[in-house]
Amino acid sequence: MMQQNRITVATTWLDGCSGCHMSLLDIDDRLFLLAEKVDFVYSPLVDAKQLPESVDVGIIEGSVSTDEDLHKAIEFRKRCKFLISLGDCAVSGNVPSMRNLFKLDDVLDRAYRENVQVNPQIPRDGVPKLLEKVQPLHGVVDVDLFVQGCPPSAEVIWNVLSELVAGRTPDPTKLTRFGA
Amino acid sequence: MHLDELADFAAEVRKEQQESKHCIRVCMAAGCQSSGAAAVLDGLKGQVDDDANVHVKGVGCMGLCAAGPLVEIESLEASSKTASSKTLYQKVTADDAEAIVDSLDAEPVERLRCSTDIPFFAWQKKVVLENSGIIDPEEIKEYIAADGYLGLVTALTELTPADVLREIKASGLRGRGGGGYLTGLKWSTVAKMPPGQKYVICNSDEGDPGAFMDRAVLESDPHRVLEGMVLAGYAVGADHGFVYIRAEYPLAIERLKKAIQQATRQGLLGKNICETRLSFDIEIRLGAGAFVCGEETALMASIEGSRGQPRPRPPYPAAYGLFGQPTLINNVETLANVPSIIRHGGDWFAAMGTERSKGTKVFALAGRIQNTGLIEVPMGITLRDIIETIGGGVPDGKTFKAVQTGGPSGGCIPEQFLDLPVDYDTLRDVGSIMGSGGMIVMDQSSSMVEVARYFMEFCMDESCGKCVPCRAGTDQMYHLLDKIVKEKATSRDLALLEELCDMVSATSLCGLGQTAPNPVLSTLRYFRQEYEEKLQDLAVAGSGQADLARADSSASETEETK
Amino acid sequence: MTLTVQRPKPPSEDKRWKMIDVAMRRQGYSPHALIEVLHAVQNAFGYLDDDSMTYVAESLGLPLSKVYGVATFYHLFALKPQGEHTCVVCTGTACYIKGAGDLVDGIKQRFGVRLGETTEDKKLSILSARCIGACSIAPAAVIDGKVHGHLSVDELLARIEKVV
Amino acid sequence: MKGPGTASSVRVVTLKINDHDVSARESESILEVARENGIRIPSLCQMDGLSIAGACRLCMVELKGSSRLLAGCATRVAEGMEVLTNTERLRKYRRMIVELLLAERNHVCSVCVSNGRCELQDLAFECGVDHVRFPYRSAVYQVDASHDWYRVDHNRCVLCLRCVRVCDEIEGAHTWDAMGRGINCQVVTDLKRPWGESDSCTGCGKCVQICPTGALVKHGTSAGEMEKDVHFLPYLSRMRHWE
Repeated sequence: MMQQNRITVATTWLDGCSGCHMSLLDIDDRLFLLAEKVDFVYSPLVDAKQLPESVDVGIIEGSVSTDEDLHKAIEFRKRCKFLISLGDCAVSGNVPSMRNLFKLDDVLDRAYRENVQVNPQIPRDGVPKLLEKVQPLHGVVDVDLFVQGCPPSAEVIWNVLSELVAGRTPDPTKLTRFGA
Repeated sequence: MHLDELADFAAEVRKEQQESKHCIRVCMAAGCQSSGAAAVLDGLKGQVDDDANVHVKGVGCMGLCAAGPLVEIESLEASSKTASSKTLYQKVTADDAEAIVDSLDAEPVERLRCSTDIPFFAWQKKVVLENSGIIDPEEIKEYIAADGYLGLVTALTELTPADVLREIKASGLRGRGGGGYLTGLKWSTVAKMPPGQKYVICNSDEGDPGAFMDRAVLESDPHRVLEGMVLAGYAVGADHGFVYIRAEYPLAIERLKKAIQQATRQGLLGKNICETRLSFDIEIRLGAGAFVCGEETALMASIEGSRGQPRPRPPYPAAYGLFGQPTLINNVETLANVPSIIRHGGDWFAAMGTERSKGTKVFALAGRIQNTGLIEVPMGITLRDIIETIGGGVPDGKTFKAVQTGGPSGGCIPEQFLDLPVDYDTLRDVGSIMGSGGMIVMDQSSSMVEVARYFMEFCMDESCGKCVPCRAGTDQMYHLLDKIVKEKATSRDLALLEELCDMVSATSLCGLGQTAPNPVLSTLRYFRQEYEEKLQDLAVAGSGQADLARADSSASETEETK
Repeated sequence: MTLTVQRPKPPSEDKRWKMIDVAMRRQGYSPHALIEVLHAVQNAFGYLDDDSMTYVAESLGLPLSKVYGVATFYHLFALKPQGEHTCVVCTGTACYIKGAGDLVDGIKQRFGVRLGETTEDKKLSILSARCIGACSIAPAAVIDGKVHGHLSVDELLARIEKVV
Repeated sequence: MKGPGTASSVRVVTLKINDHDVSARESESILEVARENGIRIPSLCQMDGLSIAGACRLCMVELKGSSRLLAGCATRVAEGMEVLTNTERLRKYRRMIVELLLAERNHVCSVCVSNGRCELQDLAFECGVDHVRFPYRSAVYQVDASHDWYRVDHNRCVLCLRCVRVCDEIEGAHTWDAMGRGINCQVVTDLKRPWGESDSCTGCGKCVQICPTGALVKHGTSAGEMEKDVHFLPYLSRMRHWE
């Protein structure tokens, strides 16, 4: 599937709390081991700000809530050979999807008008447009691996990455669960 | 009433009937009533006035609903005291009353005539419907004059319960409610239960959309059903019966009530029937709009005053039924066959039909077919004979596409199988079921995906909500079908739909869920290209747009929709 | 020893409660008669409200939640008052094939109400039936208890307008 | 409960579960016998001490040589039965049932008071549900916090109706019942008035203890804090039904 030794990895966060990325950092000193095997070619955690044309593994945290999220998800799917849905927001919609119980306009009103004392207005310029409904990542693109957890523990993430590095397809279903 | 008393009574009524030379029968079934039969009946009564020679009466369903209101004239031949001639008039209005009455001793009114030589009438074989459209359903004496209750009184005086069972078994009768379970076997299971309180239930919760056979039988010949129930009670050792009937059938309820009163007054129902040791009461219980109550354990829960939710079987009702007692549940048409079987013998019945499906079957023809209405034909007749010959085919020059049988539990049968004989097993082999007998014909203008969605919506609305596969599965299947109809689905959605069909039918608690996928499966089997034509391309991995979010406004508050 | 059962008093002086009492007495106040009794309430009052459900529950010795569960399980029971007139559109298979959907749309356009709704002036309720067994004259509708068959949209609207 | 004098009338049968020979009393269900022998069959609506509902369909099992599945909780064992509890087909169906449940209401584990102590969550893990393929229905459900001690969150209800059964069969209050039908079913107290206003509720809390998810919980608990104890039930059930 991918070369035995070094693999390229791109990560991004959509609508989430970035906790899954923090969990990735929680693998601590094993990051050094990882650095020997993995090139992070694009990620909020690194300087590279251009998603390469082709990447071995894409990791997405967060749900698809805005048109920008949707665009990112599609770009990742196009360019990544193996796409991982990381964490409950990406896998199930989780907390961000709780707004699906309400009409989008009501949500915006609540956030930007009803509870605001100074200059209440709904931001329109320079911010991504919210989608009518929040979706899990696999609601908009095909996903190759699901890693549940809020957030998935560092151990699980380490397991997934080291399996990939070893050229195997990871199976985290016995290591993590929804809400973990 | 003894056997000879019954015979005397019947002879007396027949003599009385022959006193008037002409008998005018006006069909007062739902179809004809909605096209003005009541006014026709009044008009005819007004014209006839007090003429003792002419007897005008309202009767049950004559079958050819498409041509209603129907009026039949039976006149005694001048030459003979018994031979008679019949004339059928179609699309009669109140204004025609005068012409009809004037014509009684002269030539028939040609412009209104409906030939009775057409296959619609000629090809039928009537057992269950033998009195439909002939007798006045509100008069027990008319039923008795037509040999009604003869089977019961004969059984009570000359046969043992075991003899009755033997005849039913010999007849090979199978349940007409849909399942096709052997009636004799069901009866003997209940009969074998230790003596004690047992019940007989007549399932008149005809819920299949597109089926109205039971309604017609109850409205046209209610005593036949009562007689069948008492015979069942005698055979299995039950002394109490319930008719569970849909509240949507007010006329049938009224007629049943009247029939129960009359039969009780005549000593044919109640304590010590015909002065024998048999006592049998019948109570009516109304449904309240829940299709699932056609399922027997749900039906019993409903009679007990509870939510009509099924329970796991076994234990079967035969062992543990209504109020925990052994219970026999049969459908209206099944019970309506019983008096004829006892009167003529099981072998007589078994001589009709096919090897494994005996007797006749009543079908309701509806949809895109010329002769909509009610027919009774021998089992084994081909679908083509029913649809093209008897039913007159598809009207307006359109072409036949499929016939739906078995309602929400059945399937759509395409043209290529029209020459198959109609019986329980062949229909199952082609992915449908006999069901209770509704046949809805569809022409090219019907989209089969939409038909599948229609039935799935039905099942979703009628799911009782108890078991997960049916409650949540039908909801998901409906929305997947809706997505396909709206051309927003991909091949992945179709695959998911098929997986759900498999799971829901394998794991649901009762027949409703187990058969809910059938309309989808059968349309997929024969009209798969119609599904595939509506699918969106599975775009490059990247814009699959599976659309996994759904706003479900319908799901919020139940009582708001009430 | 005789047990005298204290039956609850009807919620109001309304004479229609007598009919409900008769229905319950006829069934010997058996809890199994719940559905029959709810039919009687609906026939008398047109719908079931909290007062009537409480009265029935107490009279038959049933838990309130059981009565509520039954009342909401069956489609024929209404928990809200219906309009002065009702039009039940049959949505059975035969009617569906022959255009019941068009009838529903036509009503929506003309009266602004969908299935299950009542017009604002409380004049007209539109209901649906799963099948009224009048398939041979599809599409059919029942207006104030009278069945009409072979309906076109215009015909149905004209018939409704006649009664409303 | 039968006394010791009737022991001789108990009939014992032998059968195979997953090719292991086991013996059982004839009155036992497949699920009971499997558990006695340490064979786990997933289930949700079944609970020792309550009547059988047969509603969740997770405990469906296969019989060798038959394509028809049987609910383990509602099917009695029989001599010579060959039961299979963990075939590929069963695993596939169980997974779908759990997916359907997760899509039906709004189960957001991470912010649930029962997170980590939830039977639905455990089932998802056990059945390998790593994501839900069905669209989430996202229907709006109410939270009723009017009771002095307890709270009901319909977003997390799986309609196992254990609460309805325990309230009726053990407590005898019958405060709970189910309303509506199909996908619109919901558990209700009395005439669907706020729980806190219920005259029939005794406040015993049995419903809360046996609720498998975070639908029925104690006030004052937040994410992951709600611990439940169902162990009282078989004992209570035995004591109440002692003849």
